[in-house]
Amino acid sequence: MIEFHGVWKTYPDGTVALQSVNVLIERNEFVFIVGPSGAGKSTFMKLIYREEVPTKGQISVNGFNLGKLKPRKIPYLRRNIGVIFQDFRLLPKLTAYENVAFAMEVVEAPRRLIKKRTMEALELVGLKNKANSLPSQLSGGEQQRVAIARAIVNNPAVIVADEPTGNLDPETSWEIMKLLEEINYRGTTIVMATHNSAIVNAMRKRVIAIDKGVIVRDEPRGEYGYEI
Amino acid sequence: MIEFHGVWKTYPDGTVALQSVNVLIERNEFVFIVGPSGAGKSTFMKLIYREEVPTKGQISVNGFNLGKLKPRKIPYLRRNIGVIFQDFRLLPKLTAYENVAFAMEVVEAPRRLIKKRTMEALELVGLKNKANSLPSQLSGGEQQRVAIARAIVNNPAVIVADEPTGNLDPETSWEIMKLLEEINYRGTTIVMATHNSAIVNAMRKRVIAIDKGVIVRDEPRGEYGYEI
Amino acid sequence: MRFSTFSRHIREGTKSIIRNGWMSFASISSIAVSLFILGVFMLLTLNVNRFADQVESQAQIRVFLELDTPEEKIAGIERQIKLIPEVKSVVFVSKHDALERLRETLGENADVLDGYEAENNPLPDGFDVDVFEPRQISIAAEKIKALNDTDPDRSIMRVRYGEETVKQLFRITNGIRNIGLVIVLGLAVTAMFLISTSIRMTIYARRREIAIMKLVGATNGFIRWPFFVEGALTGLIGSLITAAGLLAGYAQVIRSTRLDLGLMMFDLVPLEEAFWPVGGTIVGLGTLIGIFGSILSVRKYLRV
Amino acid sequence: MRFSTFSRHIREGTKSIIRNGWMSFASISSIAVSLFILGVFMLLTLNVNRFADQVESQAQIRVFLELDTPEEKIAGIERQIKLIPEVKSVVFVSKHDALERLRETLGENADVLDGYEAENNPLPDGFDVDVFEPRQISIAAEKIKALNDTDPDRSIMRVRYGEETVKQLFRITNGIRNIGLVIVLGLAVTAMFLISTSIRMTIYARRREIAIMKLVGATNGFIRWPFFVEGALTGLIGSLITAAGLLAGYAQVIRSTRLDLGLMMFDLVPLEEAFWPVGGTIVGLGTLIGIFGSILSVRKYLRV
Ligand SMILES: Nc1ncnc2c1ncn2[C@@H]1O[C@H](COP(=O)(O)OP(=O)(O)OP(=O)(O)O)[C@@H](O)[C@H]1O
Ligand SMILES: Nc1ncnc2c1ncn2[C@@H]1O[C@H](COP(=O)(O)OP(=O)(O)OP(=O)(O)O)[C@@H](O)[C@H]1O
Ligand SMILES: [Mg+2]
Ligand SMILES: [Mg+2]
Repeated sequence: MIEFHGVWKTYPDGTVALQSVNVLIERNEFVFIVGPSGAGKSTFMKLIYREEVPTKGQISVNGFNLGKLKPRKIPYLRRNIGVIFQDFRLLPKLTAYENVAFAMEVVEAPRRLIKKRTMEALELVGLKNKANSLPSQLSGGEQQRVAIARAIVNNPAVIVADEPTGNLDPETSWEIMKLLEEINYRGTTIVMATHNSAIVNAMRKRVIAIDKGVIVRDEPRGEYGYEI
Repeated sequence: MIEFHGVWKTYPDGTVALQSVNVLIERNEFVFIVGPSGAGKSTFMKLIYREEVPTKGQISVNGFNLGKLKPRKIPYLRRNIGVIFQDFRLLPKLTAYENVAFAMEVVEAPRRLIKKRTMEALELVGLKNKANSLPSQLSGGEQQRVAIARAIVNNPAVIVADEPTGNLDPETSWEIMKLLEEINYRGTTIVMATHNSAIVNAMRKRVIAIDKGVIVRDEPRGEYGYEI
Repeated sequence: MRFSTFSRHIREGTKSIIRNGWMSFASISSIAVSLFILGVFMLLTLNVNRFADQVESQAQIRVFLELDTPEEKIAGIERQIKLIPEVKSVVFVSKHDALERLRETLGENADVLDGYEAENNPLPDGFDVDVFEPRQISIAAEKIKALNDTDPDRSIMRVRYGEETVKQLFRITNGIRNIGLVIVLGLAVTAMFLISTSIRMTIYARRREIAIMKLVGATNGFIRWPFFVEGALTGLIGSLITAAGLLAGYAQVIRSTRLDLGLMMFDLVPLEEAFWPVGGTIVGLGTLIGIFGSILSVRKYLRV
Repeated sequence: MRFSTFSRHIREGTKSIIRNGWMSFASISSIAVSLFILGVFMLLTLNVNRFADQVESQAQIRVFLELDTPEEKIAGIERQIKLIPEVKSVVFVSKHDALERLRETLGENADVLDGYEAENNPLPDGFDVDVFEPRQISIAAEKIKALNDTDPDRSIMRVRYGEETVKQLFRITNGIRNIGLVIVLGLAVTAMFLISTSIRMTIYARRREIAIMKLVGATNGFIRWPFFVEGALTGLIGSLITAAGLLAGYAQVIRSTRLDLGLMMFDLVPLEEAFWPVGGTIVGLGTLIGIFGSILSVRKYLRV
C-alpha cells in the first residue's frame, strides 16, 4: 500500500528531515508515527501525499510510483488519500458544511451524494449542529473535527492524520480514535502522527518512532516512546 | 489581578459560550482552565485580553476596568498580557526571530534591547538554531514554541496560554511547563487552557473546570476533569 | 464536464464575486473606467470620421470656361463632363453667380468690386463638379482637362479643385484616425493590464483555497474554471455598466446638441449606428479581457 | 516618536514594498500609467495654451482712415493712438500696401484687381495696431474710435479688429483649456482610485498581520505608519519613473519636431519651462495620492 525505499529528505535550507527511511505499510494497517517535535513526522506524511518530494529514494502509494508520477496525475493520487492537517487548513470563508462538501465537489461527485455524505461525516464527528458556522465561529477542537470530517468524506483508501487530537479533550479524542478505528476496520489504511502517549499505549497498534529523521523503532503492537 | 464578575458571553449567532462566570485570579497565581472541546475556555481567555467583550458583567485585568476601557487604551492593556494562541498566529512572511522581535518593536522598545531579549526568549524555548526559519519551514511544535517565545518576550504581568502544548511531544511539553513555572515564580500570573491531563495532574495548581459555559469546579490544587 | 460540475463553476465564480465584495467592486470599476475612456474615444473617432467624410465629400472641382463660350457649347461640355464615370453631378455657375460668390468671399472687403456689374463682369462662366468618391477627385479633374484635347476651341480655360486643400485634409483626417487608433489601442492594453492585475490579486487572496483544493485532489482544470468564470463575469458586468452609461450619455449628447451642430451643417453619428459597434466592442472586449486576464493569472499562479 | 521607531516605519514600509513583489509592482505601474496619461495631457495643455497665446497675440486692430486724409493729420492720429495705454505698437499701412495685401489675400482670384494701380487705388490709408494684452483688444479699439470725438474731420473711417474672429478664438482656446482641465481632473481621480484600491488590497493581504499587531499591543498610530510610508513611497517611485520617462520623451519630441513646427511659426514649450510644472505636479501628486490612498484604506480597515 505505502512503501518507502531508502528515502532521504533534505529541505532547501539544508535541514535534513528524513534519513534513509525504509517502511512498508500494508493495506488496512493502522500505524502510529511518534517522535519528538521536529523529528520528521510531518515530513514523512507530506511525502505520502506528495506535498513534498524525496531528495533520494523511492516511494509508492496505492499503486502510484511517486517518483515517476506526472504532475497531471497528482490529483488522482490524492483522491485516494484523506489528509488531516496539523494546522487544520480550513477555508475561513466557508462554513463547516461547505468546507467538508468542498472536498467532494472538487472530485466532481454528484450533488445529491455530496449532501448526503457531508451530513453523515459531520454527524460522525459530532458537529451536525455546527454545520453552518464559519471556522472563526468554532472552537479549536471543533475546527479539528471539521478537518477530520473533510478527510473521511471521500472514503479514501488511506487516511493520513497529522496530530488529529492535538486540540481535543480526552473524551473527544477517544471518540475520534474510535471513529478512526471503525474506519480502519472497514478497510481504510490509517497513518497517524501523534504525541498522545495515552492513546498510543491503549490502542496497541503498530508504532513507528522517528527521531532526528531516523526510524528508531518499528513495532507491531508498540507503545509510545522514541528511545532507541 | 483578573476578576470576572457575573460575566455572560453570547456570540452574535446565538451560541452561549459563557454563563454567569465569577472568578478572581490573584497576582502570581498559576491557573489551569480545563473543559471539553467547545466548553468556552478560549472564550474565557479572549475576554481577558479583550479580543471579545462580555455580553453582560464586569471584567477587570491588572487594574484596567475592561467595561470602561476606551478603544484607544486597549493597546496599553494588551502590553501587560502575553498571549499564546491556540492557532499560533505567526506571521508567515517573517522569520522566527522577526516574529518574536515584532512583539517588542510594536511596543516601541529600543533596538538593542529587542535583539538581546528576542535571542534570550528563543533560547529559552530551544529554537536559537531556527531563528532564521520561516514558519512554513518549522514543524508544528517548533511553531508553537515560537508563539511561546513571542508571548514571554515582553515580560508581561499575565501570560494567557491557550493549549500551548497541543502540538508538542511529552518531553518538549514538560520543558515548556517548567519554563512557564519558572516565569510564574518570577512573578508572572499564568492562565493556561489545556487538555493535557498528565500535566495538570502532575503540577497540582489551581484548576478551573468549565463545561458548557459554566464553571463547574474551582480547586486550589486540583486535578484534570470537568465533572460536577 | 458533467453538467453539475459546470453549473458549480458558474455558481462558484458568481459567489466569489459577491463574497469578494469590494475587491470585485474594484476590479469592475477599473474595467469600467478603462472601457469608458475607450468608449469615449471610439465615439469621438466615429464622429471625427463622419465629419471628415462630410468635409471630404464637399470637395469640388471648379471648371472655368473661356470668356464668351457660346451657350450650346457650354451645354455640350456639361453633357461630356456628366459622362465621366467618377462624376456625380455638374452644376452650371454663370459669371453672374461667380461675381456674387466672390463678393461673399471678400465679405467686408467686397467694396473693391463696386463698379463691376453684369455688363462689365470680368469673371468667366463655369461649372461646379461633384465626384462620387473624394479620393478620385484628381482623376476626374484630369479627365475634364482632357476634354480640351478633342475640342478645337479648347473652351476649358482652367480646372481647379484645390489640390493642396484636399490633400491636406486627407492628411489631417488620416492623422486623427491614426491618433485615435493609437490611443484606443493604448487604453485597451492599459485596461487589460488593470484587469489581469486585479484578478491576480483575487487569486493571491485565494492562494490558501487553491493550495487546499490541490491537496484534496482537484485537477488543475477544475481549479481554473471558476476563475475564468469570475474573470469573464467581472469583465461582462463592468462592460455592461460602461456600455449602458456611455450610450445613455451619448443619446443625451445627441439630443442636447442637435440644434447647435445642426446650424454648423454637421450631425452626430446617430445612436442606432453607434450602438452595436461601440456597445458590442466594449462588452466583447471587456469579457475577453476578463477571460484573458484570468487565464494569464491562473496559469502563472498554478505554475508556482 | 523616537528615532528608532521612525526609522523602523521607514524600514518596514520599504521592506514591505520589496516583499510584496508583484503586488507593489502592480500598484506602481497603475500609478505610473495614470500619471503618464495625466502628464501627456498637461504637456498638451501647456502647448495648446502657448499656441493659443501666440494666436491671440497676433490679433490686430486695423484702422482705416478717410480717403485723402493729409499726412500731418495721419501722423497726429498715429501719435494719439500710441498714447493709449493698452497699445503696444502702431504701424502705418499706406493704401498702396493695402492693395498689395488684398492681392495676396485673393491669391488666384487676384486678377479681379487688374487695372487698379497707384493712381486709381480705391483703398484707404490706415494703421495696424498691436495691443499688449489680447484680451484688451476691444477696449483699445473703442478708445481708438473715440479719437474721432475730438477730431472735427472725423478722419477715422473705420476701426476693425475682427471682433468675431477674436471672440471665436477665445471661445475655442477656453474650450480646449476647459476640456483639458476636465480630463486632467478625471484622470487624477481615476489614478487616486486605482492607488487607493491597490493599497486597500495590500492591507487586505496583510489583515492577519494587522490583527496580530493589535493583539500584541500596538497602538493604531503605530500600525498605520508603515502603511503611510508604503503608500507614499509607492506613489513616489511610480511618479518618479513617470516623470523621468515623460520628460525624456518630451525632450525627444522637441528635438525631432523643432524644424517641422518651426516652419509653422510655432515652437513647443521648452523643456526647462515644462520641467518643474509637469515633473513637480506628477511627483507631488503621485506622493500625495499614495499617502491619501493609504490614509483612506488604513482608516477604513482599522475601523472594522
Ligand atoms: N519547508 C521546510 N523548510 C525547511 N525546513 C523544514 C521545512 N519543513 C520542516 N522543516 C524542518 O524539518 C524538521 C522536521 O520537520 P517536521 O515538520 O517533519 O517535524 P515533526 O516531526 O512533524 O514535528 P512536530 O511534532 O513539531 O510537528 C524540523 O527541524 C523542521 O524545522
Ligand atoms: N466567533 C464565534 N461565533 C459564534 N460562536 C462561537 C464563536 N467562537 C466560539 N464560538 C462557540 O462558542 C463555544 C465555545 O467556544 P470556545 O472557543 O470558547 O471553546 P473551547 O473551550 O476553547 O474549545 P476547544 O477546547 O475546542 O478549543 C463553542 O461552541 C463555539 O462553537
Ligand atoms: Mg508535525
Ligand atoms: Mg479553544
